[in-house]
Parts: sequence; structure tokens; C-alpha cells
Amino acid sequence: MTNLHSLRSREQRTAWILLTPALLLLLFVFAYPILRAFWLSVFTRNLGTELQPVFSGLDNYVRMAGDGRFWQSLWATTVFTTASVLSELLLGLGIALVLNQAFFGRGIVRTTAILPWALPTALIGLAWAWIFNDQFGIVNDILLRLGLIQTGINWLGDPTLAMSAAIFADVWKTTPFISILLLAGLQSISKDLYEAYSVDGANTWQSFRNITLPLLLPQILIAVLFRFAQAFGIFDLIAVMTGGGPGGATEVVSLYIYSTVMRYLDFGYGAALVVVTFLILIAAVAIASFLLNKYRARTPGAI
Amino acid sequence: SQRPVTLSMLITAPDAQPWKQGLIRDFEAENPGIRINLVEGPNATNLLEDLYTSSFILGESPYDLVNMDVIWTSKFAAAGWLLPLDDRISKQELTAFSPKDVEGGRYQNKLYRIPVRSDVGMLYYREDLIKEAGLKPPETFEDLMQISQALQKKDKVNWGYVWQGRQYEGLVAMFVEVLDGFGGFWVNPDTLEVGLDRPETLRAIEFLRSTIREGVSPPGVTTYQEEDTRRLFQSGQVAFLRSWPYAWPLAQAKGSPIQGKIAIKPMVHAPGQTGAACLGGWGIGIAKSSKHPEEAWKAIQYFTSEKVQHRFILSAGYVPSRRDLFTNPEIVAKYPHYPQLLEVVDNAVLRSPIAQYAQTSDILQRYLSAALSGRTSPERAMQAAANETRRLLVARD
Amino acid sequence: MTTPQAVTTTPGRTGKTKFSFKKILLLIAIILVMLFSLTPALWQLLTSFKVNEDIAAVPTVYFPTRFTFNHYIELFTRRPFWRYIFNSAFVSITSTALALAIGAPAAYALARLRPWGERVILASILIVTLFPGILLFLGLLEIIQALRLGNNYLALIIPYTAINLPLTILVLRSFFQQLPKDLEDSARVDGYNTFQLLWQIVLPMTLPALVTTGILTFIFAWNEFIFALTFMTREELKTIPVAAAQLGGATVFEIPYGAIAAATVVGTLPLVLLVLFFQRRIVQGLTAGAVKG
Amino acid sequence: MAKLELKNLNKTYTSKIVPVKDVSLTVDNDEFLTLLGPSGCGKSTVLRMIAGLEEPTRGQIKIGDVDVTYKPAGDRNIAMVFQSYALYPHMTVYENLASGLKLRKVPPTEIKQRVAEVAEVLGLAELMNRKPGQMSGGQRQRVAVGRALVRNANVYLLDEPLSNLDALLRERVRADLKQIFADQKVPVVYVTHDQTEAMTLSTKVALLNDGYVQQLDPPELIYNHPANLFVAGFVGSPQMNLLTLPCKGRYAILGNFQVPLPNIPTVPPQIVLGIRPENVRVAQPGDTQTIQGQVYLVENLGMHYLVSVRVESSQTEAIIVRALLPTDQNWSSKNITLTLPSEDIHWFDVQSGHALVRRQMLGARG
Amino acid sequence: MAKLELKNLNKTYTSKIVPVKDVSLTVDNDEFLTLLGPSGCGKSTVLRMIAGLEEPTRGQIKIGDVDVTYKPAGDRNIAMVFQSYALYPHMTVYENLASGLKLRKVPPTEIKQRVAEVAEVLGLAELMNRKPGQMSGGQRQRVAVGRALVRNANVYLLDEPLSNLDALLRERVRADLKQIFADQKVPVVYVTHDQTEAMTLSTKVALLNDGYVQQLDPPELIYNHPANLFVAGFVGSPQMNLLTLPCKGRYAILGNFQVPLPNIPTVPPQIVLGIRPENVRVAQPGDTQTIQGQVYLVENLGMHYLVSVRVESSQTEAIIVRALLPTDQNWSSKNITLTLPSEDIHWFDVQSGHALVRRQMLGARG
Ligand SMILES: Nc1ncnc2c1ncn2[C@@H]1O[C@H](COP(=O)(O)OP(=O)(O)OP(=O)(O)O)[C@@H](O)[C@H]1O
Ligand SMILES: Nc1ncnc2c1ncn2[C@@H]1O[C@H](COP(=O)(O)OP(=O)(O)OP(=O)(O)O)[C@@H](O)[C@H]1O
Ligand SMILES: [Mg+2]
Ligand SMILES: [Mg+2]
Repeated sequence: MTNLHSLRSREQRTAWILLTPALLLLLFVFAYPILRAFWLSVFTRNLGTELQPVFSGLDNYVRMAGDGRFWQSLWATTVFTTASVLSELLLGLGIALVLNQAFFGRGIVRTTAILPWALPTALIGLAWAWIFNDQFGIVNDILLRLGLIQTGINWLGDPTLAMSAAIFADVWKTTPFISILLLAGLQSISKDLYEAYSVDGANTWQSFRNITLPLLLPQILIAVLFRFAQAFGIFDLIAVMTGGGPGGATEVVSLYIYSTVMRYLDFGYGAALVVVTFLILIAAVAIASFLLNKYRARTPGAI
Repeated sequence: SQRPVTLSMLITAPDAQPWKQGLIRDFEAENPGIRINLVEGPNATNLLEDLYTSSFILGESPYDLVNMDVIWTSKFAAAGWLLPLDDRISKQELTAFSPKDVEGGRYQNKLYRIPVRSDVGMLYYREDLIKEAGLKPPETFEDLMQISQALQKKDKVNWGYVWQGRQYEGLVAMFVEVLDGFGGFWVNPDTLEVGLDRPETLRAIEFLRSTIREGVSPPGVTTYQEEDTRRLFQSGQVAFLRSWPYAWPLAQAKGSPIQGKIAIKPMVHAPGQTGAACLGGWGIGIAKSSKHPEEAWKAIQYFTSEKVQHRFILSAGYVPSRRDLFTNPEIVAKYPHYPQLLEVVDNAVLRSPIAQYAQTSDILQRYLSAALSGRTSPERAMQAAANETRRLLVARD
Repeated sequence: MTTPQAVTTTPGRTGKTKFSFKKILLLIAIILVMLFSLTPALWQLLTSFKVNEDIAAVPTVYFPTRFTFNHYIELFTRRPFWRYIFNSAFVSITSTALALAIGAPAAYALARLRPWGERVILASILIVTLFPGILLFLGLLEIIQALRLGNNYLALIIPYTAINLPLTILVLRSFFQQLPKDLEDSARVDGYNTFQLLWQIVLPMTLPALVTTGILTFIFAWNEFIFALTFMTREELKTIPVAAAQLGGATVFEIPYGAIAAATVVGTLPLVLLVLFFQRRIVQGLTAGAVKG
Repeated sequence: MAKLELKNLNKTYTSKIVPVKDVSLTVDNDEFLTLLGPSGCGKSTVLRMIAGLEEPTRGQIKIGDVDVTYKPAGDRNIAMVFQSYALYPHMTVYENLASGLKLRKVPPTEIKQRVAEVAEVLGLAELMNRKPGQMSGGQRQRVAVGRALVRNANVYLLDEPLSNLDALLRERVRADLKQIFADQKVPVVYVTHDQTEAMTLSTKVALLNDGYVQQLDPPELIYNHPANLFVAGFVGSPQMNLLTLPCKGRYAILGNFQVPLPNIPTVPPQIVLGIRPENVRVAQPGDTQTIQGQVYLVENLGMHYLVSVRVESSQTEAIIVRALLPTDQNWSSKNITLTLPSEDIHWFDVQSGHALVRRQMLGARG
Repeated sequence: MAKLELKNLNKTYTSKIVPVKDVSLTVDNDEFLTLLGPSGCGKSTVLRMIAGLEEPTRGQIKIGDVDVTYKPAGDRNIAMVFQSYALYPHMTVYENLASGLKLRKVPPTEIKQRVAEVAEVLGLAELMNRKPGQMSGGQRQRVAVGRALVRNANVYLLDEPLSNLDALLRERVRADLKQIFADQKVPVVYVTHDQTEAMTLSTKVALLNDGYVQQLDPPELIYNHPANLFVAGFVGSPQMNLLTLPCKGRYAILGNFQVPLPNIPTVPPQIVLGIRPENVRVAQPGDTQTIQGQVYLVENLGMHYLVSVRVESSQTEAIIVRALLPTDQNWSSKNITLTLPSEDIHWFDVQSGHALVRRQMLGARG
């Protein structure tokens, strides 16, 4: 009786009213594709079966275990994701700190800093491929003019260099995502705290370490999480820049999945690939958050 | 009176303009009961393929006419998205087209596609330089290397030969030519035999690798697509180019540094073999889900008729699918290299018309690219490619 | 590099007396940021004004020998580019507004109202963001087809809104949590109901977060390619990136760099203006003086 | 308008943090209740529960005859001044003041007028267009007070509303508050640490400690008849002298002196004597109840000196009595004789701390 | 350690907001300066400039002999209690207290010890693991105070550090502050609105108003010899009676009574008479300087009644004199005779507000 009228249950009601539209929309757009991927993954449905679904249990998963291409793409994706997210985080944080300063023309600089994120990937990927071209590319042109190299470096033709170029392009493209998010976070930290801390005798680095970082942590975590998910699902940039080459060195998981589904019409297997990738990602995030919690519990006050 | 029937057709963006101005307008004028709704797709052909795929997967394709690249036919047919056309056209009529082109429209002995445009790979070369050096155009791979190096040594060109080496469909198209030139084969569509781990294949790879190793091709050639190579060639720095006919009008355009200095010929080959050309090109089929197959067929007939093609080629500069047109005086007057091209077309090889072509091609692309970029040794790469291909083909049948 | 510097470095006088090391450092940092962000984009801008010969020239021609507006003129004469801009703008504005309108209340509920199953909801939102985006598109295709939404703005607005929701919710939630709770309490006592509270008190104070997520989601929607390509086939409904990607060269093989560069510029310019206008809302001290303690 | 009633309120944050254990109070229409108590004793928590911002773990809250325990804050029509001010940072002073009225759809002209009135009282008239971030601490606090005062609420809750104002302003605002609330005839609950404020403003004072109400009485009674040791020690500044003394016969032994015990049934071995410093006088001829001692510390309180006197004693343990003496003499190091008027002495039980002589009429709990 | 010197400080926010116009002060090693002044008069601003958080628009700040005007806050080794607390929300109480010491690389054992000591003084010992969000207002303020006290600073700045503490605790902390600062021998600048605090703690009081220092003197002088009308009216509670009276001959006319003027060269037409309510006594036989009137308001201040008396007058305008009288009588509506001892009367110029009789030794500005 009391429960029905309690403030808490009112709060619950309001909470759910506020949540419902969002949850419904998420359900509507995400639930079907996700569930369907799980469902399809236990069928074989490809050109061999004339695109008719034939129940095949875990066959697809068994096949995946022996699919070197998948594991290789998973590895490539991991390398790509780790490298680009880490560099983006550092760079993004640095840029956010710069943008957070008060200086003349800050608006222009902020806008400029967001620019890479604003350029359409499909188009800018082309531009990057061109920039890294060993003959007409400006990277080589500049290096040649500076006398740093004698002949053009074959950026996109070498497995390692191609991966690096793709990472660089991605870092360039998506660092603004992190920096603008962190900028907003920085702006929400009260000036008072810095004042108090500087009176306490903190230098710039110390206030960064002990005030900025801990208070920025929520935004950092969100930025990293989203970039992690996006980088793991990177598709268009790589598709345009290297097409997965050379020799599959830059073939990332979503490129492989996309080919499997859209080009090979191997739906069942594609779904299984999706499911496994998805589960691996969830596991990775779960482990990361577990470790983070443990670390936070152990060192109170620190990040 | 009846409401006009509308036929939808998807087309790459660059093709839309010529089609709209030529074929479509005329067709609609002649067939008042039929409208053609030309959907402009993306520029890149692979995106076009994906668009088709997604719309077909959903069952009811919005397209009645399916404008296909030659390598899609078997997949679309195997997936059951196309209407067989055998009953509608006689063998007799088909002979007017290049036989390889027609073959490319078949899957498991049924015809699904009528060619509208041909496309073949061929060798462009700097006629002026070769003449100047007192040499003859190359016939064999070795010739190609020697001439290149000779010209490079004289500083006539920076590079001898450029080809498409990026990991993509173009790599395969280029490679089947070299492979055929060495007498090898990829997949036999009838027996599904895989020839990738045979010595001919390794020799073909070795040739390509040697072009880079010996400085005949730039190292970046393993990342090039058609345009990269054409631009390099057109800038006058290269003696030989493997490309499609589209490069011709561009290279010969006003202001091009190599205008009037080039010629084409079929791809070079190993001694004792013949040069091969990879067949590309577009053709039209009818979607199984189309509600107006009769009208669609009418359109196809119209688009592929000699009269219309004649006009279309003159205005748009495409390579015809009908053999006669290559030697048609009016056309030759405008495109003097077409008779030569016919020779190339006749020697064309098809990329294996099997249902799983896309996947087979991807396997080859990856391993080939790996071998060319030095990621793995050619032997290991091809062994793996062959095995994977075999596994794929066995699994499906 | 952090804020206290802004407090402690002394404008005006210190400049007179001595050069500030930190100031120089900041200047260098600013220049580096500008270079990093601007160079490739500038390259596109220059390219868009080059004639084709300059674009194709080897060795590279950096500054156009001849300025040309042809690429731009072509964009607008050969194709209804205004229409594409309108489409992009309409879809992006609507989906951003929706994402904020739906996401902000949800974020608030999660930040403050402690609904039952909060952890489950949060976990689901996380999981949803982890689903490989490229794969959503197949499932969505089926939904769109089933609902006959193809070639309807809704076919883009709904997925864009949904895809942007998790980011919106998580970001706003983190900002809401940082607000002093007393403020909301005070507003409740004053008689604000939850919606008024959100709209009149909470959101104005989290303007930087709103603007930030708004900018991020807007840009995402503006630049999205695959859905736009697949779900919108009618010419007059295409968005900028699709239209730009479909810019024909003379042939299928040719990549019309000049036109693409021009399209990139045209497609990005509205965003630049938008960001230029809104970024000033990302400001500090919106809660200054609100509470003591 | 309506009476405010708290019944056995309890608030448990965690099993260790239970700031409000059992609080029952009634505040009538025309009553002005002040909550007093040490820092952290749960005063704000009680206010927050009344306002509906915190749900009581147990107990009931009634306004008028309506049980509002589980009613949301917005429906209670309460005006509250937050200890932390909680100003709307994005609104100007004017908007801050007007927001509550706007929400209640008060006509614009009336809003303007009421805001202007309140701003006048609080000296905010010139700051109307500032935002909270551009104001001094005291100015912010005044806005917070103003925001509550403009409202026409059923109950007013004020949590240390004047703590950051200067004495003069505080006095003025205090007078205005008294006026305003007297006019409105609504229950007011007020938290303050300023005892003068508590004394001058309130009709009733509730002294909280340890989660319980220690005494609930009119201010004079709280001051003059503290119900227990805690209240005695807490109320009044300087603090009451509280001396634990041994008893001997009918006397308590204070150093070398004897203080007659009050009329209590049994004489305990020890007893606590309490007397406020201001009640300790310099002995005048004829005074009976005197002690002698030496001044060892003189503190200047402005109007008075607070003089600490070490009472003559044969015990080693020093007994200190503090007295508030006039500033017209120099007391340092003097030997003086002080009077402890027996009517001003409070006696407390050593164990329970309860006052030993309690008038019947006092209804306080210990 | 070092002397703190402010020279002609000026802070201009906007041309309209100039809270600090021209402030010069010196605080020696062992001095404890209290800034007093009405809310919004610029006290916090002065502290912020000393701390280096706000750059003076003009003027100079020296610590010891070093000009620190443009030195960053961190290099000044100053400890400050912020009026708004500015606690680190992500740190526990312990971490908040320890942060300043950690920054200065004090050895961990010493940190622990010092934090424990301060926490003991401030009654924070049990809250060490709480975060600021889980504490009461007074507890937060204590953490803010503690954060400054643990430090070994060259200068201490305290901005209303005790405003949210109860009287008892405040008294205790005050005593401890006095002790701590006396030990450390460093300049302390303290802002408070509590005049008792100002009187008991400080060696010097600076009264600010309108951007200027109105009087800078030891507390007794401020209280007993206000330099001008503003100081007279501001200091002391209840406020000093300030009556503008016409002069006639060598007398000021107070209703029907005459008050002899002090020894001034020329007799102005009007003069302001000031006398503190606590100096107004009930006339005793033999008192000369008496007035009569009727009580019309009695306020209970706990220890005293504040009695407002309407002085008998033939004028229509009522003249009110307030007196602080003992609580042992009921004064309501009585007719009483009051004494205004001439030694307690302050005289001020009507125009300038300056005190008319100024001892030579007083060096205050008007
Ligand atoms: N950021 C600011 N911008 C503009 N005016 C300001 C700003 N900060 C303070 N002021 C104004 O400066 C004056 C002095 O403020 P300050 O905080 O020094 O007052 P204070 O003496 O500390 O008052 P209080 O006792 O109320 O804390 C005030 O009138 C205030 O409104
Ligand atoms: N959110 C919370 N979580 C846990 N404990 C809390 C929380 N809020 C307050 N407390 C504790 O509850 C007790 C009562 O707090 P409250 O704010 O009511 O004190 P108060 O009487 O108002 O004190 P003050 O005079 O210092 O403002 C305090 O000990 C405080 O530490
Ligand atoms: Mg409180
Ligand atoms: Mg202040």
C-alpha cells in the first residue's frame, strides 16, 4: 500500500516514462538484427543451398574454428583497434586540453579541430589513398623534396606500412570525436577545484593528474568505449583505402563479414561470424570494466 | 489506353548520362507503352553489386532489367535471381556477339545475360619510343622486360610496365591474362579443377614479381588500380600499360602528353603460348521478380540490336558487343584501333563462371597480393590458395 | 595545459614584462593541432580549385596553377546538389533532434532516478553499441522492406536516431551525474515537474554536453553512407555522401578527384558553419555559483 | 494555513549512518520552529524529508490533515532555502526569483511586483541581471532566501539562510522574515547556528542531537531551563559553566566552597552544577552564595570580558568558572569574589544528564 | 615567517563593478587580520588576489620582501579556505586533507599524523572515508578548514571558515585556530561576519566598504572608537543608536532633553550622536545625563532584552533609543529614565560622517 504511493515508486514510474521511448527505439532497430544474426548462425544458407536456410547446428562455428582468414582478420582488427584507439585517446586528450585554453581565435581552432570528423569517410578515404600513393602521393612527394627518401615508399603495398597508413588515416579522422567529447568534459569541471588545488601548491601536471583525469574519467571511458566499438567495426575507410590488401594484411573483421554476406551470399556463416565477433567484443569490454573496477577499488581517489 | 509499364534498371553513375541521352530516349520514343526508370547507382562497380544483392535478398527486387558485370552473372543466376533467356533468343542470333561474351552470360548451360558492352584487358605501349629505339613491340614476357629496361636505361621512361596490383578484382583480371599467357589456368568451370598450385601459376607470379624486383614496375604497383596506372602511363613516364579500352580515348585526348604516341596489342605471352585478354563488360538480364519480363525483353532486344549499338557506340565510345561493329567503317573511322581490339576480344579469357566466383576471386586476390607484396612466398601462397579454393568448391557441390 | 593555467597565467601585464614559456608552448600546440587537422582537408580544398591537369600532374602541383570553379559549377549544374544538401540537412537535423529528445530523458532517468534494472539497461545499451554496425544493415533492410519505408526519409531518420542513441544516453548521463544534486532538489521544491526540470534546469546547465553530442550525432548522420546508399534509391532523396560518391568520372575506373574534392568541400561546409556556430556553447562555468560545498 | 506534523521520523542512510532516529514535532500555523543542533546532527535531513526530497525510512509527515509522506516535492507547495543555496546558475537573479512563481502561473505583473519587493528587502535590487557566478557568497545566499520568500507556500523551510550575511544585514533580514511569516500564518522551520537568531525569531526551538529531539520548547525555556546536560552545554554563548561536583550532605563541594543543593529526594554522590557565565556576578556586599578565585584568562568579547577564574581549592584538580564581566575594569590576574545566584543554578544528574529540578509544565524528553 | 603587504590594490571587473577600489594593508608575521564588511564589499576578492587567483587591476602584493603580484598561486605557498569550500568531489575527506601535503612531498607518516591531528580538532575523525557528497554542510566546511590547517603555509587566508558551524564547535575551533596561528607566526587574513569572532581572534580589523578600507585598527579601537559613521553603524550588535540631532548652543537637542556637546571648535547646525545600546543604562539616582521615554518594543536576546524606547519629545518625529537591559524586569510599555554616559557617546559630522573627537593615536582613514 505504502509502496504504491511512495516517492520511490513515483520516481520509478517517471523513470520508466522517460526511458520507454529510447528503449523502444533501441529495441526496434537493434533487437531484430541481433537476434536474427543468432538465429541464422545455426543454419546453412548460401549459394550451395540456393539461399534456402538448412538447419546445420553448429557447423558454421566448427567451420569458423578452422577458418584462418577469420582469425587473421580478427588479429588485424585487434591491432588496428588497439593502435588507433590508444593513439586517438592520447592525441584527443592533448587536443582537448589545448582547445580548453582561452586564446584568441579559439572558435576557429575548435572548428578546425573537428573538421576531420566532419569529412565524409567515403570521400576522405579516397583522398588518403591518394595521399599515400607511392607515385602521386603528397606524403612521398614531401619526403622526396625534403630529401628524406630517394624513391617513393610503397605505403599501401607493404603489409605493415599499409596497416600503419590505415591507422594513421583513422586516427586523423576520428581523433576529433574524442577531443570534442573530452573538451565538453573538461569544460564541466569547476574552476574552483583548480583554484583550490593551485593554492594547495599544485603545478599544471599535478592538477591534470589529480583533478582533471579523475573527473574526466567518465567521458574518457565513454569515448574509448565508443571508439573501441567503432574501430572494431571499421569498414568504409579500409574498404576505400586498401580494400583489405595487400594480401589481406588490412582485412578487418567487418570487411570479411561484409564479403561473406553481401558478396559470397553465405548468410549462415556470415551470421556466425557476427555472433562470434560480437561475443568476443562483449567479453573484452566485460573484462576491461572488471579490471577497471578492481583498479579503482584498490586505489581510491586515483583513476 | 494502358498505363505505360515502367522498367527499372540500375546503372553506374558515369554510364547514366550516355544511356539517358542515347538508348533510353530512343527506346521510349519507339515504345510509348514502356518507360525506363534509370536508377543511378554508385560509381564503383562493387557497390553496384552490393546494391543488387541487397535488393534481391529482400525478394522483391525493384529492378526489372539487371545490368551486370560479366563476373556477377553466375552468382546472380545461382542465387536464382535471374530469368533464363534461352527460349527468347536463337543460337543464330547469338553468333553475332563475341562468343566469349555470350559464354560469360551463361551459367550451367543456361543463358541469363545478353552483352551490351565488351571490355577486355590489353597492352598499351609507347609506339613512339619503341620505334625510336628501333625495336619491335613485345610478343613475350621477356620482350616486355627487355624493352622496358632498354628504354629505362636510356632515361626515356622512369618505369617500364605498370599493371593493376592492388588487392581487388582488377588484380585477378590482370592475373588471368598472365596466367593464360603462361599456359596455366585458375578454375576449370566444368571439372572444377583448380590450377593455382601448378608450376605455370608460379611462373606467372614470378614474372610479376620480377617486374618489381628489376625495377621495371614501381613498387607501388601492388597498390594500383586502373586509374593509378593510367595516370602514370599517361604522364609519359611509362612504356607499357595493361589496361582496359577506356584508357584509349583518355590517353589520346587533346593535351595528353602521350597523345598519338601509343598503340595497343593483345597481352604478351610465354613463348609457345598465345596472349590472352581478360573479358569484362556489361550485359543485361531480366530479374526473376520482374512483373514485366516481356517488356524487359523488348528493351534488351532493342539495346543490343545492331542499329542501336551502332549509334550508341559512336556517341558514347563504348566497346561494342557485336563483332560486326568492330569493323564497321563508320566506327573505325572514329576509333581506328577497334579492329585491333576485335583480335583482343577474340582471344579473351573468362574468369571462371562459377557460382562462388566472388569468393574464389577473393581467395586468389588475397594470396596473390600476399605473394606479390612479399608477405608470403609464392609457393606457399598458391598452395594455400589452391587448397582453400578446392575446399570451397567441394563444400558447395 | 590544464585550466589552472588559464587562471594563473596573467594576461596583459606578464606579456609586457616577460615572455611566458607556457604561452609559447600553447601557441606551438595550437599550430600543431591546426596543421594536423587542417592539412588533408586543405589539400582537398586546393584540389577542388585545380584544373584536371594539375590534379593529375607528376610531380605534385601543390597550388593550383589556374583556379577553376568548374568542379563546383558542375556539381550544381549536372546534379541537384542543393536538393542533396537539403536531404542531408533534413535527415540529420531531424535525427539529431530526435536522438537528443529521446536520449536526454532516458539519460536523466538513468543518472538520477535509479530505475529498476538500471544495470541491465546500461549493459544492454553497451551491448548494442558493440554490435558490428555494418551488420545491422542487413536486418534493418528487412525491417525497412517489411514496413515499406524504402525511399522515405524515415528509413534514414529512424536508424540514425537509434544508432546515435547509445552515445547520447551515455554521454548525457555522465554529465547529468556530475551536476550538483541540490539544484534539482531545489527545482523540485520550487514545483518543477520532471519534464520542466529537465528542460529548464538540467539541460541548460549541460549545454556543452548537449552541443557536443549534437555535433557528433549530426555529423554522423550527415556522413553516413551505407544506409543512405541502400535505403534511398530515388534521385531526389539522396544524401550528400551518396551523391558525392556517385559523381561520375568519365569512366567507371576514373576517380574524379576534382569533383570529389569539390563535393567534399560543399558537403562539409554546412558542417563547418554549424560547428563554428555551436562550438561557442561548449563553455565552462555553466554551473558556477550554483551551490556551495 | 496548515499545521506541519512529523511523527516518529527516521532516516537511515546506511546501517552506520542514521542521522535521524526518531523525531516527532508539530509546527502550527503561526509557529516558527527553529532546529538547533551540532553540525551533522540531521537538521538538513529533517528539512529534506519535510520537503519531500528524501523519503523517510520510517515515520509520517502531515501538512494540514494530509499525509504527505509519499507525496512528491512539487505537490507539497513548500518553499525552501537550501544550505548550499542551489541557485539556478544559468538564470539571472531576477529569473531565479521569478521561476517558482512562473511555474505556478502567477500573472506577470504580480511576479514583477513580488520579486521587486523581496529584492528590496534583501538588497538585491541592483543585482537583478547578474548570474550567480558573478556574485559574492552573501549575495548568493540572499538570492536563495529571496527565492523562497517570493513564494506563497504552505510551509517554509530555511536551512541556515543568513549564515553568510553581515550582522547588520542579518538583523534587518531577520526582522523582515519575522514580519513576513507573521503575516502569512504558515508553519516555518528554520535551521540556524546563530542562537540569537533562534531566540529572537522562533516561537519554539527543537534541539536535535544524535538523531533525537533533546528538547522542544519556547526559546526562553530552552535557555533558562535546559532539559538536560546536552542542551545546557549547547545553548548559550559563552557556554554554561558545567561543573561535576561531589556532594556532601545537602551541599555540593566547589573547591573550598559549598553550594546548597536543591530540593531533591536523595542526595547523589556527585552532581553537575550549571551556571551561565553571564549569571556569575562580582560579589556585592550582602551576597551569600559566593566563591573566590584568581583570574587567569581574560577574553574581550566586545561588550564584555569573558573572565576565567580558577576557584580556590585544596584539591589538585583546578576548577574553572567563567564569568561575563563588564569591561570597565581590568580583571587580569586579580583575585576576585564571585556570586553564583542560586536561582540561576541548574542541577543535572551525573549519569543520565537530566535536569534535576524540572517544572511540571515542561514537556521535554531526555 | 613573512609579512604580507597590499599596496593600493584595485580590482575592476567591469567599469560598473569595481569591488576593490584602493586597498592597502599590512599584516605582520604574528598578526591576525580580520576583514569585516557588508556582504559583497569585496572581502573575498581581496583574498583571491592575495592567493593569486585573481589578478589585481592595479596595485601590488608583497609577501616578505618578494613582489608576488604576478606569481602563480602555486608558488606563493598560501593556504586558503574558500567561501564555497571547493572540496575535491572525487576524493575522500582524508584525501582532501592530505592533498596539499602530498603535493609538497611531505613524508607519508607525517601526512598521516598531521591529518589525524587536524581531523581531531575539527571532529572529522569519523568521516575520513566519506566523500564530500555524503556530508552535511557543516562537515564540508570543516573539511575546507582542515585542508588549510594541515598545511605549513606562509600566509593563511580564511574566508568565512566557521559560518556553518554550531556555536559550540565554532568556539572550540576558534580557540584552536588562535593557538595554531600563534604557534606558526605567519600572517593570517580572516573574513567573518561574526563580530565576536573578529574581536576574539584578531589583532587587527580592517573594515571594508565601497572598495575602500574604512578603518584599520585593533578590534577594541574599532569597537570603541569607530572612525566614522559607517564603522559605528556596522560594528556591534545590536547596532549603535545613531541619532541626527540639531544643535543649540553647546548642546545637542534630543527630544525634550539636552546633551552637552564635546569640545569642538565650531558648533555645527546638526550633529550625529552615537551610543551603543549596551552603554545605555537605566538611570540610577545621581546620574546627570538622563532622558525619559516610553518602552514600545522589547526583544529577548537571551542574556538581555533589547528595549526600544520612544524618547519624550515635543516634535512629531519619533526619536528611538535602543537599550540593552537586564532580563530581570518586565519592561513592556513602561515609562523609564535612561542614562547616556557621556564617555560612551560618539559624535560624528553629519556631512562627512567622520568622528568628531579623534584621539591622536588613531590612524584611521575616513
Ligand atoms: N566574477 C564576477 N564578475 C562580476 N562581479 C563579481 C564577480 N565576482 C564577484 N563580483 C562582485 O564583486 C563584489 C565583491 O565580491 P566579493 O565576493 O569579494 O564580496 P564579499 O565581500 O566576499 O561578500 P560576501 O560577504 O557576500 O561573501 C560583489 O558585489 C560581487 O557581486
Ligand atoms: N548522502 C549522504 N550519504 C550518507 N550520509 C549522509 C548523506 N548526507 C548526509 N549524511 C550524513 O547525515 C548526517 C546528517 O546530515 P545533515 O546534513 O542533516 O546535517 P546537519 O544537521 O544539517 O548539519 P550541518 O549543520 O553541518 O549542516 C551527517 O552526519 C552527514 O554526514
Ligand atoms: Mg545542514
Ligand atoms: Mg565573500
